[in-house]
Amino acid sequence: MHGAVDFPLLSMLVLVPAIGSLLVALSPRRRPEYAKLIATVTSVGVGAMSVWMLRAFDSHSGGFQFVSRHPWIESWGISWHLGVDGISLFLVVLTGVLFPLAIVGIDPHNDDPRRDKPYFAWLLLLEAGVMGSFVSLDLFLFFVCFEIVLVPMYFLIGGWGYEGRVGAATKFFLYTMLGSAFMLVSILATVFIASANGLGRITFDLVELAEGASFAASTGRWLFFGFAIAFAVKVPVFPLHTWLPDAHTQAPTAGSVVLAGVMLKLGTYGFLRFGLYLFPEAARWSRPLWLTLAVIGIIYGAIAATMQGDLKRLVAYSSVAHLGFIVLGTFAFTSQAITGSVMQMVNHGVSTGALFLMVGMIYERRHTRQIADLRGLQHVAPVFAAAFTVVMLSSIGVPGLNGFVGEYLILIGSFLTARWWVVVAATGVILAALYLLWAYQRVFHGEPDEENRSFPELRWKEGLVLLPFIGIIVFTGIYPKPMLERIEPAVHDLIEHVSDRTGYVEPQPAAISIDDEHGEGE
Amino acid sequence: MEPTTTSYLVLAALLFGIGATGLMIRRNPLVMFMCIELMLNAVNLTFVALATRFSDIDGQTAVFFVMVVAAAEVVVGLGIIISIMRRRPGATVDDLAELKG
Amino acid sequence: MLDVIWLVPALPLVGFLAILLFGRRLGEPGAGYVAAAAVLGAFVVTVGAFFDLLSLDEHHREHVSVLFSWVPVSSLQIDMALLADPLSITMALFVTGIGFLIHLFAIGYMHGDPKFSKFFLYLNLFVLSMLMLVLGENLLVTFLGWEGVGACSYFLISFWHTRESAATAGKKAFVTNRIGDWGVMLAMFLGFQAVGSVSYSALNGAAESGALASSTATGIALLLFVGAAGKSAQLPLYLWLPDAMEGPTPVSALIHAATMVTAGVFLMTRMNPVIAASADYAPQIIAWVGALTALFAATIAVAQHDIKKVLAYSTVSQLGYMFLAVGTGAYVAAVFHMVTHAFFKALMFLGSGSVIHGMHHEQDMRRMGALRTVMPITAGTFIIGWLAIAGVPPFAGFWSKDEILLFTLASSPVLYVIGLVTAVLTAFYMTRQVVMVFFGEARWESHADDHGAHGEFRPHESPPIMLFPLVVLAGLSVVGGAIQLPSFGIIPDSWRHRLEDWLHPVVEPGEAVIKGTAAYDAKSWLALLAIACAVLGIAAAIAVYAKGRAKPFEPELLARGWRYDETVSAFMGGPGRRAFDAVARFDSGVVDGAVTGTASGVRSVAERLRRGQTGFVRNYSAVVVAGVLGVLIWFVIIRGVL
Amino acid sequence: MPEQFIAPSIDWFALSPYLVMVAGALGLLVVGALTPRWPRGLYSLVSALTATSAGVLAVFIWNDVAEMGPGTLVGGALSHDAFAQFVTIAVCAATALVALVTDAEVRGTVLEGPEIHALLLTAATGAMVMGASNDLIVLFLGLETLSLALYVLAASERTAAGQEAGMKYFILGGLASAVFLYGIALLYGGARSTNLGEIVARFQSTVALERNDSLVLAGLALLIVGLGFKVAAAPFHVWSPDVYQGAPTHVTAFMASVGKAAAFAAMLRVLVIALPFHRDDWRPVIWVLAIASLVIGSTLAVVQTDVKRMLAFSSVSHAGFLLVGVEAAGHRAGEQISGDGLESVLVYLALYSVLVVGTFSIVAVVSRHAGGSTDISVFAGLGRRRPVLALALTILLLAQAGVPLTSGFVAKWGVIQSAVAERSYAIAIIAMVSAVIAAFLYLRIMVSAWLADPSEVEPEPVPAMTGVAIALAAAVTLVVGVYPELLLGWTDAVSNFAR
Amino acid sequence: MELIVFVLASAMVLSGAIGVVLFRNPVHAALGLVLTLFGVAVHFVSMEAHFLAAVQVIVYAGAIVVLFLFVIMLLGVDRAEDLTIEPLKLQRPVAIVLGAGVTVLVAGAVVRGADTLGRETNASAPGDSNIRALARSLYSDHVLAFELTSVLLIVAVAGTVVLTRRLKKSEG
Repeated sequence: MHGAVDFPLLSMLVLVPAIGSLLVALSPRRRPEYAKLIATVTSVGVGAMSVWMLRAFDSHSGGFQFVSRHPWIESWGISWHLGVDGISLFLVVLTGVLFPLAIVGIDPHNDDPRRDKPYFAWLLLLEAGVMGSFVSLDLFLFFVCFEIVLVPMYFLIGGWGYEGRVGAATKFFLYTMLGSAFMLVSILATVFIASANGLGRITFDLVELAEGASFAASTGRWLFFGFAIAFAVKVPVFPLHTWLPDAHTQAPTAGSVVLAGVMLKLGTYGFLRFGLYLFPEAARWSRPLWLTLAVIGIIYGAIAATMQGDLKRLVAYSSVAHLGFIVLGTFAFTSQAITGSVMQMVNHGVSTGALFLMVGMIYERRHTRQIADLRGLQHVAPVFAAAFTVVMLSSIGVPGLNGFVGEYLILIGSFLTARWWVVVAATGVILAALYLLWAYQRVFHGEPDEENRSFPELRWKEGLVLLPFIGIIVFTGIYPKPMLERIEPAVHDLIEHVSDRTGYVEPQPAAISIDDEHGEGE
Repeated sequence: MEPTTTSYLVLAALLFGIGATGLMIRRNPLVMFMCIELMLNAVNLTFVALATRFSDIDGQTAVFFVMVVAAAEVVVGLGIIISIMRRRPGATVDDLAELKG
Repeated sequence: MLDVIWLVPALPLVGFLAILLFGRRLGEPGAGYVAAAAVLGAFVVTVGAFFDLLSLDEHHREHVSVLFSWVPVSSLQIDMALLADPLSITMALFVTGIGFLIHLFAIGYMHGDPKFSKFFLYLNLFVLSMLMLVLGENLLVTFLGWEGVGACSYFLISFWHTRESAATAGKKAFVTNRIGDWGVMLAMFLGFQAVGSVSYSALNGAAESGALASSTATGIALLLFVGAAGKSAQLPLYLWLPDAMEGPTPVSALIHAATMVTAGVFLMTRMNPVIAASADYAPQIIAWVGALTALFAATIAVAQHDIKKVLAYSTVSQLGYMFLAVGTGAYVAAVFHMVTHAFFKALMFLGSGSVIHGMHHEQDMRRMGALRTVMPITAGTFIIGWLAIAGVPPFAGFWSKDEILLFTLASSPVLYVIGLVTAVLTAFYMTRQVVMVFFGEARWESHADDHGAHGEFRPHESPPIMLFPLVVLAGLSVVGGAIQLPSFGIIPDSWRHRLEDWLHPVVEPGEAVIKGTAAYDAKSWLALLAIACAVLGIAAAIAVYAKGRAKPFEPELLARGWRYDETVSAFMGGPGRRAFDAVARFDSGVVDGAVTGTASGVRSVAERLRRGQTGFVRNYSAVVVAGVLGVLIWFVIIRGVL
Repeated sequence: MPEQFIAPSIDWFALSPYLVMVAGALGLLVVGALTPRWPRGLYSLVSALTATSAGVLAVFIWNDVAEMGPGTLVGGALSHDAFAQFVTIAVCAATALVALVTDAEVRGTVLEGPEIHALLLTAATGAMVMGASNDLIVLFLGLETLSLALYVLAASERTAAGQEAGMKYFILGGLASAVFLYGIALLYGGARSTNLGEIVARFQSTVALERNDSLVLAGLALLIVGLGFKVAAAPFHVWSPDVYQGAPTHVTAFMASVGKAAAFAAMLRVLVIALPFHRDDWRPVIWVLAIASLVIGSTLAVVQTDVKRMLAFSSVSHAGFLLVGVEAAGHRAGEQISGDGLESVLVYLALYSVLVVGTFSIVAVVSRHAGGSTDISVFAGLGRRRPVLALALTILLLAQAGVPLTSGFVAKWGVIQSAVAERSYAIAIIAMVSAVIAAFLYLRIMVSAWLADPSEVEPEPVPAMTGVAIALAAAVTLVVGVYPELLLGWTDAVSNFAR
Repeated sequence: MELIVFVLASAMVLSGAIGVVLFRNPVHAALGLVLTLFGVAVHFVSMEAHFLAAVQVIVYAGAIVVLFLFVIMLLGVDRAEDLTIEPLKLQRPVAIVLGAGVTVLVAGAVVRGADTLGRETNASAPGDSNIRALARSLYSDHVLAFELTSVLLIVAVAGTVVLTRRLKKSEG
């Protein structure tokens, strides 16, 4: 197993940004350029490590790899337990890749260069927290990371955001913290009840709990809901989403990119890792609720997005819709749907991250995000418009680009178990085209007026930042197999686990004459 | 017929109640302070009555300590009152209500 | 060449990438030549593949080439695979062939456009997508192409995006197509659930072997038809196509006449065993929708003044014929008409493009007339196209339309009558167009001032690079019918039913199915009836527009397309928009209001509680004593006494 | 016929922390009175050293306790157990920090002399006694020592607000003392002793069937009120916002840390250790008090504009959290395996004490620079003026809000954990939700410090000793937050207490 | 006989207490306090707590009340407080209800708990040994408490110094 390498890769992924953050904070105040240098080196290093991990990852195994486990708070049965599997792998890589791009590629635009220092420090701390959330296999550790990310994000929004930043940051902080409040109680209850029912000792270890503990149905449901509230807020699932448009809109560009790119995934990832894995029965039982909320979110988010006058708000609402797909797939309990969900988490991170990046560029040039103030940008900045188009089409879910593969897998997988939900959810693809194209038309098409005539074209540096995004968008759309084959074993194990616990049988499509035409495909 | 311990205790309860009521009614800090003394005396009465009943000297010891505390309290309390009254003569506790909300 | 079938889409891809990377350096006309060469190469490879297939035994005319595993997740295994069989090669042939011609035409047409290279970028991407569509081995690869052509259509319709109308039309096309895509996706899901695969062979195989339940087959068929209706502009989703004429004319010819819009017909043909396995009402719905669309669009075409709008509605109408054919089981006729239609409609679109080019972007037919004098080749080729579409023998359109009508009668007399009426109308409005554009007086002279920017205004014939495709297409429109001649007595046996035989492995039912019906027996008479209808329409139009025997019948209602588009737009802009707005307001008011309401609720409760903190020490003592009382009540009464 | 008088044996070493503190206080008073002015800051340093050495002694005593097991001292008056040492250490730590801060606060005023420090040390002695007391009378005396000193300290700065605070505190404190004392008296009536060990023994030995113990219950009621007042649990918290706001900031810090720690230690002693057999009687009351404190503390904090007042209400909310732990401890009080409730409360107390002293120290620095105002507006732009100070403030406030990787999170986790372990889910959830409400107020202060438009104010000077105190508090907050095992590995023993 | 003493002393206690609450003039209230304190002292005597009775009279009535009066005179706050006006509405009725409630509940508790107090064992506490026993208790079991009172007194001393120290000029 590759996990047996001596190098504590995952610990490094978490600790290096944290240490980097500390170093940035300690860097001399009069030399703000050091701050950026340290931040760049750190984040690029982490990104490189995460990519190296991707290379070393054993794609045939569904279990946890690169596992690292050390005692941490022994009195409470808490350990520093890290590991990745196919479900978290790409989220870790996405985090590793997104942060350097955000740090290197996006200027914080401080009036005072000394303010760069806290900016980079918070970003790195955020990276540490997000990484930690994705790799932790200990409930306490997960909770710590899940919660700690609020702080840097709060300061990033509040300190470097736009007009309504303080209100938005506060709303974001309190809303998500409220969700976590329930999760905290639930985590503890899970641990104690598990210890009483069969496990026999207090441990916060996810794997031990999931494999060793069993809960009475009603208990499990209560516990699950404690977790689910936190995740539902984070995702966000309708109707708990209203913090998101505010936070996204007011956040600085890097904040929006990270928020949409990886932070929302903490919720959807949490559902998979801690909802389905720990409480299969409850997750199965509450399935109709989540499917319904997901579908409402898809339609509702899209409709709300259509009517937004603020470009960033529009993208934010589109996230509500996209994440609805991910939740739908998560609770469909089929290999295709869950694999699609995991993939879509990454896809959404890439494409929405890129969208926010470009909306940020627009704002930086025009100092407005109002659609009504923009016109005819394609005429003056065709390359910029082209890049935007590719990302937009990915977001719409056009085949050949990454967004489609995830969405398709989610829908086709969910169709097996949740047909009528899918029938409604699939209309989301129509609405997605509607709101994005309408916005695109208003912003990019038409004859540019006086103010938009001098809109600068994409600069080299900006293009270099966007290039990885577009590269990933196209590559994954055309050749998703490397990704799918790494995700799938873990998803398979998860569904097996659910089956073991609940007697659920994953529905298989009737395989009529499948051998006829799939000689070479297997 | 001798008074029972209970009658002492009830008397103490009454005294305590009167003291508490006075504390809530009076505005002069000195008088309020006296009301506290009434309550402490109710406690003393209770202690002594119980100690007598139990033939246990600890109750009386407790009274001794209560008295010391009362004395110390008076010293400190009067000190505070004096320092306030020096500044704002004739103030009642109702006048000291700047901190609120 | 079958082994390198991947070259067919690969060449346009190379062209696309070349223009993407070096487009600006290639400039004009380099980019155009690169693009055209790429398509020509693809055509050549396709022709090679065609002969390879032809040399094979009829039952082995199928070649699957798997490029790579595309979406493999447990039971779902979808390959990026190409399928070369008679149907797909037929499609690929005319896609690449006509595509090449249109590329050539466009080199001339787009002359001087600042975004010349970008145009060819999109065109190559379109050809690539279209080839993926037709060559796809499974529904998903087809869907890849399906959406790809949709996206290219969007780019190309809104090519001149600074025009608001062009931008809107592009968006409209995309969104309307997406409604259809919803159906295609659900059809795939249903198919996957039933068969465990989305490949054509699996789905069709299951349908043929009877393993596919009739209800499932019906569902798949109808859902696919929703998609086909979107892509092929059928009722009620047709309304994007007339607007799509905002795009440059070569685009209209290539995408909105010859290739993309026929994708729906192709898909239905491809899935014909599934339709056959479905309940009876499924094909009937298709036939009726097709027939009604044909008639409906024809009536609108009668009253249009825009030269391209007439052709657009005509296209909708002709596509209606093809669905009528699909619905009545005449798949061969559908493909046949698709091919002939591709010839003559591309021809006419290009011809109209040539006219528009010559008229300096004037599109209103009321400002044309007598153009045959200044642009004779355009006029001549256009007239051939006119005869073909009007159904005059021996031009290509006659044969294909006749076959469709034959099948229709075998299926339902009512549909047949609709088909005939449409045929009359078709002849009528096409004649009207030809008369208004090429004959009569030159009405453009009186409007010459409008074109003052050009100085002296005089329509001119187009350059040779634009005329060459016209001539080739005209030739094909003349002889195109030869690929599927009916079994009339005078036609030698070896010439008959070429297409039917060729498509045989893919499309089971041919003329044989209706053998023995009354319609089949009367087919010669029916052909004469069809000719009569064509003549009737032509005569009527000449009488009205050339001779002025009667006042033109062009009611406002028809000119505005039965107000269908307006109604839909009014609905979308009115109640639809209000409903969307209501949702947005609901979100900020109710959903977010609940959140902010909770926050302000806490705050107001706190403000009220705060007043309890009066600052009066006596109040405080009362609170403390009240607490004492409360705690005493608990301990003494509740815990003690009770 | 006089009986032989047997003097109780006195283990001087075990008493050494108290002796050191009292000696320190006396030394300051006497030497300070006899010698001319000491160099600046020396008083503070001496008292901080005194408190520190008392704390260090307590550590050694802890080791003794760990070796020999818990017992009692001086005829059963004091407990000799880890619990007591833990409280002593916490109190000493907080006292040392407050002593450091006090210097800058009183410098240049009439209070510059040694008296303030002597009062701090004696008050801390009272607090230590409360934590260690094994007899209700001793507990009461300790409480009065602490309280009287606090009355004086609250009124020590002769501002109108300070005097008002002193007056209110004194009157209400007197009331509470009387109530508490009456409770002792009634409990004495029910248990025939004021010694905790004897009380436990008595109820343990009495067969509980049909027992009429209304005296005990009434006494218990009054004791809870008295203690509830001292810990500032709603609705007995009414004094605390006014007093916290009016009192000099370093005194507020002292009250919020040492005062609260001592009162909770006393509460644990009385309820969990002395009256475990009445746990079903008192637990529901604690439950109600906990919820009332959580809700009232956090909601009222939200609408305040004065930082000290905010922190006062937040401290009510913290009291609620601590009561959650007490409630949890009540589930299995007196049993062999007693759960983590008591331990979690003590950990919370220790961490909160440090935290709150740090927070108030920063408030002191900022407000003194702003002419004594503690309105939230004076914090505006602190992040620009004094980023390091603002960072420390942020850490401390985040810790108060219970954000992970700070000691506040460890503390909250502990009490919620013990509550959940006893299946008190409702109270745990209410506690967490009210923590979210309370978080708003910490955010408000942070917003003001970092995000408000910087006002054109000179950077405030940070006195060296105050700076040291703040740095220590922040460091403890972070270190314990990241590696709680440092503290937790150590506190297992505290539930092994003297009876 | 003892009953009469009890009744009389109780009357002193209660009337004094009511006097403290109701006398408008603080001097009169102080005198009411003295009356109560004496009444309590009488009770102490009748319960054989002679030492405490003496301390009660000397310390309480003698020293503390004098201190009160002294402060009243010093500050000149002997003006009558107008008890007919109550600025805080509801305060008075609420106070009376609360006071009465607490009284009733505590009294009820002690009455109910009377039978748990055990046999009356008055006989074994002879007057003389009472003081001795008190002393013994004070210096053995309660020696720590006794020492603590000294700390308390330190607080009192230091406290008064702090509270009453004259302000410097600079502080105004």
